[in-house]
Amino acid sequence: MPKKKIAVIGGGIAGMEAAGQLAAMGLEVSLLEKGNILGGHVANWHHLFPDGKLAKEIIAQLKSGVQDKVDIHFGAEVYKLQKSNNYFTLNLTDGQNIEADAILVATGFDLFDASKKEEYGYSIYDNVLTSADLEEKFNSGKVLKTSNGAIPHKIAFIHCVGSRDEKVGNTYCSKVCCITAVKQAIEVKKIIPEVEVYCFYMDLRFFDRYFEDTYFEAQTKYGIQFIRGRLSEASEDMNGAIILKAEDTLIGKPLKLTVDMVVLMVGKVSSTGTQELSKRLSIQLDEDRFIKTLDSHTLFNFSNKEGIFVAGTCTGPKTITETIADARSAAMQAASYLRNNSFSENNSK
Amino acid sequence: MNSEAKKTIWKNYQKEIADDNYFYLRSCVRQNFFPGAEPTFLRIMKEELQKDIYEDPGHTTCTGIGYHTDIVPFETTMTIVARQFALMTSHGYKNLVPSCITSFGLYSEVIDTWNHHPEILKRIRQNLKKATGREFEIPKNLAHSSDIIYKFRKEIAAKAKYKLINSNTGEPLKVVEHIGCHYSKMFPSKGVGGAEYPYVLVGMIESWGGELIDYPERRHCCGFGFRQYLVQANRGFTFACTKKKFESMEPYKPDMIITNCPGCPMFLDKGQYAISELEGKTYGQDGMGIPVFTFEEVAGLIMGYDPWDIGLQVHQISVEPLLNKMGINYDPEKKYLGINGKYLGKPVSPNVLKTCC
Amino acid sequence: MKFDIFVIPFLLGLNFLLIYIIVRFTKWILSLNTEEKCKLRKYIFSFSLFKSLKEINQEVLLHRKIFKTNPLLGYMHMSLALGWFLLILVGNLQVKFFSPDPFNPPHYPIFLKFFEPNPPSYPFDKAFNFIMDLALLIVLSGAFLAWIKRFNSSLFGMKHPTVHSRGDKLALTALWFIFPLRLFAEGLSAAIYNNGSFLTNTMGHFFGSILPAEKLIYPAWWAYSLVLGTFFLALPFSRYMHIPVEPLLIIFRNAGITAKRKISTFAQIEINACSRCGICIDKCQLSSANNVRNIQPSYFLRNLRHHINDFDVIQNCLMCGRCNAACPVGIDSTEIRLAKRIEHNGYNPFKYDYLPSINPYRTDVLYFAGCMTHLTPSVKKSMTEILDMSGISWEFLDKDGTICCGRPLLLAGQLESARVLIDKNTASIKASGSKTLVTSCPICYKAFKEEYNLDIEIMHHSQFLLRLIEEKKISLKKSNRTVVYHDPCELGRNSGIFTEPRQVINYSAHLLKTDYENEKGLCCGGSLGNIPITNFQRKKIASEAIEKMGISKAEALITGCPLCKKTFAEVSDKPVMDISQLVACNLIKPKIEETKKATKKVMEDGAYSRS
Amino acid sequence: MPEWGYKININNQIDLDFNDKKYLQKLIESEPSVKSCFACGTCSGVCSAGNFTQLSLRKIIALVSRSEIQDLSKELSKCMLCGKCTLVCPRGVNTRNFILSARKLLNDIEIAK
Repeated sequence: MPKKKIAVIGGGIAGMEAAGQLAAMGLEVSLLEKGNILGGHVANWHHLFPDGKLAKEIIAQLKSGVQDKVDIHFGAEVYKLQKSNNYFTLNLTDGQNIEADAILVATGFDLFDASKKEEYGYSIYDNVLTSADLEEKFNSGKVLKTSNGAIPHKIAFIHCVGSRDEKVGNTYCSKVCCITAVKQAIEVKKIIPEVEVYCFYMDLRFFDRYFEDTYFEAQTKYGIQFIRGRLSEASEDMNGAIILKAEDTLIGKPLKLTVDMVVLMVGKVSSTGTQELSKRLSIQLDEDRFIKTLDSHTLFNFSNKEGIFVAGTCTGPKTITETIADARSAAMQAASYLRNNSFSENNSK
Repeated sequence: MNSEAKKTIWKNYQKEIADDNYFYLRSCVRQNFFPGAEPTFLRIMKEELQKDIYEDPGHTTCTGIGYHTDIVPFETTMTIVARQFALMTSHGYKNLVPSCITSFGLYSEVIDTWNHHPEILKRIRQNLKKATGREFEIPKNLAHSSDIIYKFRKEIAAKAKYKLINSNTGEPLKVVEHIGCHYSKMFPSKGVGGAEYPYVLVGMIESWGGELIDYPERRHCCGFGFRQYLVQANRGFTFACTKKKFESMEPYKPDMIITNCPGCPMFLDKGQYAISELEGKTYGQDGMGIPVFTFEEVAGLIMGYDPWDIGLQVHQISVEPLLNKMGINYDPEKKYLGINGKYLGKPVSPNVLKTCC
Repeated sequence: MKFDIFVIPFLLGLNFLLIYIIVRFTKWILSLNTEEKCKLRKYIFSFSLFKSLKEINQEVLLHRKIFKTNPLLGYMHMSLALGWFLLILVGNLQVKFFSPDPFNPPHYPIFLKFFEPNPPSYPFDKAFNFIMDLALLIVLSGAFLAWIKRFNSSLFGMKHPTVHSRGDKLALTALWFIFPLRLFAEGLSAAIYNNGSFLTNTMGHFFGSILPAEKLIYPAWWAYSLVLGTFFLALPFSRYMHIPVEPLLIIFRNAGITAKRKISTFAQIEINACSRCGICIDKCQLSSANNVRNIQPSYFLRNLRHHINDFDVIQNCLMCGRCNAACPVGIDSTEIRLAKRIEHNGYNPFKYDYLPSINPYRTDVLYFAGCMTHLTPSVKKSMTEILDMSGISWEFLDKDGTICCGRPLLLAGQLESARVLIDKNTASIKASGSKTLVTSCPICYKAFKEEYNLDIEIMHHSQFLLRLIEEKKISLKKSNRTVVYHDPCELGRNSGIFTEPRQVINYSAHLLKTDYENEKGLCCGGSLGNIPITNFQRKKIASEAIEKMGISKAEALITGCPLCKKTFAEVSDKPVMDISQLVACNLIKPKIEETKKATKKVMEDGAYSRS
Repeated sequence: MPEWGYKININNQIDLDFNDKKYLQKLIESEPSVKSCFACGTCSGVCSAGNFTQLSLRKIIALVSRSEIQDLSKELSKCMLCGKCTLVCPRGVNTRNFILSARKLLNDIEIAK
């Protein structure tokens, strides 16, 4: 009997992990990545919460799982899909066609476009960055400087940018921003010990293991200031410093603070990749534009289409740990489906 | 500041502005406190741009002030607005051009309400019919008079005798623009450039040779806020706001302020007097304050109209230093002579604020 | 002739010392306020003065209390004090016996063997010599032990002896040399004149056999005189000032003079009476659990004596009073500490003008739970249940919110602020017209007892529960649960209530003994007395206390203080119960109709008291 | 100054650019545990004084951490130091010492003036 085939769409950490696991289970896996590197967003990150492990180590680890075990296509996007009795044919933008018995979608998330929050002045004020921009600076290994080349004395981190905000149509929590903010705040403190760091938050959500400890350390060891209040508006002064206005909701007064640098903790939104693919594969999205799973407790790796499985942040914000776990479970589900096509009939109907 | 990126943002907020056949509605505040402004606007429209613009002597207040101070109920307001529309309709016009920002905001609000609640529109039509026997159409195009000037800013620039340039140094004048809150804060899509980076005045400034000043409190209200100023006990808030704006713009050393709302220039102009009397603080050069203009006055100035014909003598802050900067020649003697050449009398000069002559 | 040049150092030292002491004592006595003065006058001319003399003899000479802490340590102190005292006393008597003239210079008996190497025989001369040698031997043994103690204090049951200042070390060394040198000098004189008794004589012959006695004897007398002089000169500025001051302290204390709330004369005397023996250091749980060893009375009082105002030292104390209980001199250092705190923190007192005036219903028994008790609802619930069942008429004064008793403020030195709260509470308590005030919080209890003057009966709930039991208002079934009782500092040591809680427990459970009963009771660490202590330090103290009391062998830990209860609960793996809980869960519930009756009675009383 | 029946209102916003951070620093030195406050408000909830008046230690700590000392003295003077808050604080903040140190600091500032 010939090897069963499966196509994994998306070369982020979910896709890599899933592909690796599937290959290990003796399936013929092709991994489709529209870009030209593997690792997705994690590849752009410098180090990771809560332990400060280097992102590239994770990537390397996952790579070893797919290298020469999986048939990897770069610059490959699916533009058409045909299905004939439990058998898929994917037409790729690079002209190739791929045949598969099942598909695993791992098209991940996009970072919220901060310029949509006009009042925060991203892309207008030079000293307003996003969390991703800051990671890039960490990666560059250069000293952290403001647009006019000075060492910043005050930095503010703004939580929930593009999350929990019906004005931009994202009412959900992106899960990782609180802890990322604290992680980055600590990192900044390590680079510039004398810098004053402020975090503007609505709620602090440190739900996972070690997160609370990181928060405690940020308070006690690094003296990072937490201000409970959502940034109302930002404006720039003559010297390019940013004037922040918020309500200090613990005191019940409006608050003004001028900082040399603002970091917007941009949330996760359903990736354009996910949304386009959902059209072509005609799989269902939920109101939050992430892929709708058959059931959020047990069947969270099943799309509404038989033979199409989902893994990672294409079904909503997740931490790296959760993503990896989700990818493994998806791989397992897909494998058992391929071993016996009846599986999904029992469950997904 | 990345001004290129900024343009891309305001470009998202474009509105349709009719290019002729306007029905004009005056502003209570503007015609009283800046009497030269509206005639100047009409003159530019008719003489310089050869536009068909009509105003009906029978039009009234929009009740905006009453409405925003909780005196006039919305039902009444809508009916009175309907009457204004009826006048427009009766003269066969479809493009409404109010001179007042609050009216503009109020009309937008009323129209928006009607769009959401046809039943209210129906009731208002009945009210008006019963009360006055009139009928009306909702304007096809609603644009504030500053939108019109913005639309034809380049034409005006082409005909202009002067530019917003310091004739001595050749440097562009540093201009602060102030947008009335009701222009686009309620309905960002109804204003050129939206609420965060409104462009309607910036457009004029740039095409007339000036340089925009983007200062931290740019978006902040002038302080009028109806309830604030009109209740004596609240006036402290008004001038706290005004002061906040001036404190914030002061370090940029602006040469002038342009506004598109009738109330704002009043509070930015006379507010400087109030602050100087209450706290002894003045802004601008040699304690003379920062001159404040309506956009019509500025348009008139660069067209080379006589400063006293466009009513600059009634400003609290002396405009002469700016006129000199722009190299506009004027006759100081005529400052306090009325249209008919009769002497109007000279205002008492304030205790702190310096005025010229 | 009765003089030689070498006695001059001794004479200088002695005279200086005597003058210093006289001046100092007169100063102190004069600085007493009139009330204290007449107290003192009354006392001195009363028979009870003999009590003081007895105490002086027991504590200053025999060091009874130190014997209690550790026999060897006790003997060391006793031998030094008693032995030296005998040397002086017997020495003078001896002179009286053979020297005709009534007046002898002070140095004469001390250096007798120099002036009278072989005196004509006189009555009891053998006996005298023998006693003198015996006394010397006793002192020497003490000095020897003192010397050993420097190297190994643990032999004397002391883990952390005081680390002494330079001045103290000098005086100490002088003290060590006095008696060996006396032995040496007298020995040599025995070697030459074959005088002395069993000790000096034998040692003398030994010295003579190995040393040129004639050459050395005169320098030896010089040396002896010199060290004596040095010691006397150093004494007033060293810890040895306690030798003259302690008797004075005893008399003052028995005369009823105290150091209430301020650094008064009495406090000054206490400060000078501290011998820095260091017994307090090991008793202090900050030392044993957290290695804090700069705040104990030994150091705290030394600071004060040298006018060092170290605020951290003053603040960092549990005020549990274990040091006072152990102090051989009986110094109340917590009171002095409180006085210092008041000096420091007494500024601009709080007004509390927001406090309402509470007018409770008129009732016989008023129950005041206290702030902390509101954090232990189990105690509130138990007390309510018991009091209701007992059928007495009672009111819950601070049911909806407590006005703090004021003691926490007092402990922080905010005396004036505390007064405001005290007045507030006094008003509402008086308004209730009740005869008995019952509180569940020992801190409040101590406050009510000492800071308030409510002319009504004030009881801790353990006392009141005992009364209810004895008056058969409630009856308990004895469970066979084994428990350990923890004496709350404020209730036990600081208010002297030890027996009632234990009796109550005995009615309802089996009480196990621990090594830390009554006066010896440990602090839970939760004390409000210590301001800067960290949460971590508190926990360590609590765990150590649990460990020491050996809770493991019991089924539950019983205490009478909500603060202790909460503090222990954090670290104990055995249940921690308040005495009232124990009672409540062993109550024998009356039959329904009786309950009805009881409640009816309450209602009636209520109705009565409300009208 | 003219009598117009009103004055220009003073700004009631917390101006962190203006506020003097040295007070916060001093207090943190005297009671470091206050840094770990996460504003849960348990202290304010149990507060004995809080039964009778508006008093929130949570708010006081927030005020201090913003160096907003002007409103502080009044707030602090309501505390009875009973220590319930110390007993319930989930982050082990030594609230009594914090309050006393804060009071001492304010008093010193008063004296300095």
